[in-house]
Amino acid sequence: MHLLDYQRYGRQMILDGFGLPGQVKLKQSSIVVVGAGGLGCPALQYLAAAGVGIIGIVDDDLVELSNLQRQILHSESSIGIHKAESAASSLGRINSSIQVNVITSRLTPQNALEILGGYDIILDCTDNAPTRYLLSDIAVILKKPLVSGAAQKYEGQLAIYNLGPDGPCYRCLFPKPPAPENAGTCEETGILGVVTGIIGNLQALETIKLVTGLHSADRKPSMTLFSALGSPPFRYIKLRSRKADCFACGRKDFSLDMIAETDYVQVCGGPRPNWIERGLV
Amino acid sequence: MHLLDYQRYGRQMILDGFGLPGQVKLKQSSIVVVGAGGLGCPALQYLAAAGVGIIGIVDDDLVELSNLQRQILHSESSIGIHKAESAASSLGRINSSIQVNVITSRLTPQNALEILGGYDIILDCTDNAPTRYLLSDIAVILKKPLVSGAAQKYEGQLAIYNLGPDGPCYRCLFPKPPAPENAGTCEETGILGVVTGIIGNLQALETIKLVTGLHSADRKPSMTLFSALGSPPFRYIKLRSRKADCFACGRKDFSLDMIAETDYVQVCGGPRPNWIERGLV
Amino acid sequence: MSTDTVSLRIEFSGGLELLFANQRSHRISIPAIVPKDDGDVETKSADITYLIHYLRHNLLKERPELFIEDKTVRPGILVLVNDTDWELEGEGDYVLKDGDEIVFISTLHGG
Amino acid sequence: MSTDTVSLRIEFSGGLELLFANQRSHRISIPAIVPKDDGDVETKSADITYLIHYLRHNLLKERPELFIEDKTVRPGILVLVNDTDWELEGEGDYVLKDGDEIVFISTLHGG
Ligand SMILES: [Zn+2]
Ligand SMILES: [Zn+2]
Repeated sequence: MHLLDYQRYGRQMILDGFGLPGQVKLKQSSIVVVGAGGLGCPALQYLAAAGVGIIGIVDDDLVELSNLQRQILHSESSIGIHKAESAASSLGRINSSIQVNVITSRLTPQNALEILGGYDIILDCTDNAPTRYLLSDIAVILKKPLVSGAAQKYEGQLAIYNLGPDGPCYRCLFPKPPAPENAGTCEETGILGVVTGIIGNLQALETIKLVTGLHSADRKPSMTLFSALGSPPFRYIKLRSRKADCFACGRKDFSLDMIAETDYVQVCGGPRPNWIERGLV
Repeated sequence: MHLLDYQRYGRQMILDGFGLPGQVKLKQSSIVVVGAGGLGCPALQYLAAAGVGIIGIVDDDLVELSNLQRQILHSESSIGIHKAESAASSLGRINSSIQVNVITSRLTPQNALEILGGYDIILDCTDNAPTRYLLSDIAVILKKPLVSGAAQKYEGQLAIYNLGPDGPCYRCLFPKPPAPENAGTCEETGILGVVTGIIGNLQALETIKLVTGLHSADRKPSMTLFSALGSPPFRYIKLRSRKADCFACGRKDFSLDMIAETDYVQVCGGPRPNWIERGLV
Repeated sequence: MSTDTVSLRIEFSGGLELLFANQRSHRISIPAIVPKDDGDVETKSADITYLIHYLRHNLLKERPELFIEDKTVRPGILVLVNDTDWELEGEGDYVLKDGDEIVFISTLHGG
Repeated sequence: MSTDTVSLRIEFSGGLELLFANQRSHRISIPAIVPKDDGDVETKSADITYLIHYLRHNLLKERPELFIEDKTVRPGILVLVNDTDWELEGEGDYVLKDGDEIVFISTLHGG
């Protein structure tokens, strides 16, 4: 560690249970964040600020004006450029001493293993069901934990899938994707920006806890539910363990070839909703 | 509203209970954030992204390297400049259509009424007990809600003080400051950066709910406790109502002159801890 | 506490509330003993399988295909019995008790 | 449940745990009937005022002035009875019941 690192990270290094070992673990860790949108932006900024050594950012989208309401690493001047590029340059301003890898390809069953293979932990910050299934299957194959966040309207959900020998994968809970016409993933639904902020922050926290060993090993599988208007807003549910008969994590020989291609393909028809018209109504 | 605003804010404007009226209320609101540090940075970015019309940033500190571990609006290139300036320029990148007021004076009993008087809601994102008492007393005098966050080590606290006719002020709960030698506010304690992120985000959320009318009016006074390592991490406690005999909000004629000056003065002896030495130990 | 009905708190979230008159929280009472199958003379204690059937016919306002598929909840819906994944409680065979809270959440995909 | 002792869950947070062997959660049993004042012959049911006294003499490891002042908790400490501000429950006069959870939190000042 450089002398400047002690100054930069001193406030967390003096924490009980963190210390120099925690900081070294962060520095030696490599984390990939899939999706540099509402969830990815806040997760990325706290992972970078905390000193994660290598951060991968995977997103093939371009920044649009409608993103700026919540995707706080992007700026007006980055409209039109790749989100992964824009996010990386914001991280560079916060912490130039870490390595940031920019991946602007769309994640597919063909390239996902190669793109994600080198990282210790995968963050699911995506916005559609097919990519969520693909990430879960990849995490199973790579035997890596998947810190999964999701947000919609006033609500959010958080879970760590495929954690340890007993943690369920996404398919243990949801064996197959909903029919595309029922998924509601194509049509853009409303979202209160700060809800993605809260879930993205919690994803960063859980990731930091996993890396530094602060995540208690005897924690049972659980999911956090958040409702911005709820009372109480946070709620915790106890999840099933890994299922022996899970189509993905229940097989030793599991590979992506076994999955119907439709699981990974988003079928979207028609144009995006016209926000201007809707707003004016 | 401009056409571009519909595009920028469309994703929140289509939310139930938000809509065009919610967006207009945000645009017409003025919010002041005291402290552009660990709590202020995340709160500010989501308030700006959501379209709060006027944002005041009060902070007399300069950006230091040790801040960057969590104060995510500041960058390596802003080390040495005022935090309020640095934060304002980051907000300008996210949303140039809002007005940001920069106040780099230290908040004192002499200038606080004038500095904070023009805003609808005050966010307490400060890092010391005396300023917390000053802000509470000012909020009582101005009859404005105080969205108060605090964070230390792995823990955070969140409460809205002085809300409505019945909500307690900070002095209703804590009539007088702890003795300076017991407050632990001078010595810089450890802090996990993302804990300030989570509390700052929740402050932004509560503020947005207050402005847009999403905050349920019949909610009883409460405090949210957060522990990053706790299980469950969030916990809600029911607070007393406003106290008739409160030294501040219990008096019609309350003014800052009635408060002992020592309530507002931080007595700190000695130099800051030497993080480098500590880290190297 | 009556022996012939079971009182339940039902909650919908993750967008499912839209199918139920946009109301997240419901209190209902259902019979404690119900037919094994629609129109059957054999009976059983009311379980979650029956509850799903009951909700579909009594509380659901629109688009049943977004709630039900093959006599159970459609893929992507998680059922909770007092904050525990129903898979740990016997899934559809879980026999409902007075005062139980049953939550139906739709998994969210957005970010 | 015994009639002569009261079992309690005690929790410290916001830094107070440092005074109590850096342990946040404690389970203790205290007498149900205690002297009104130290060494007094008159008795009362164990209340929070007694609990504070008990904790100071039995659980506290260091720097009592950071926990106690004038026979109550020092300014800046909030006491919770089963997640409710003790002010709503009678403060020090609240009579402890078997199974109560009493939390002592120090208000945080950092940001
Ligand atoms: Zn599985
Ligand atoms: Zn008061």
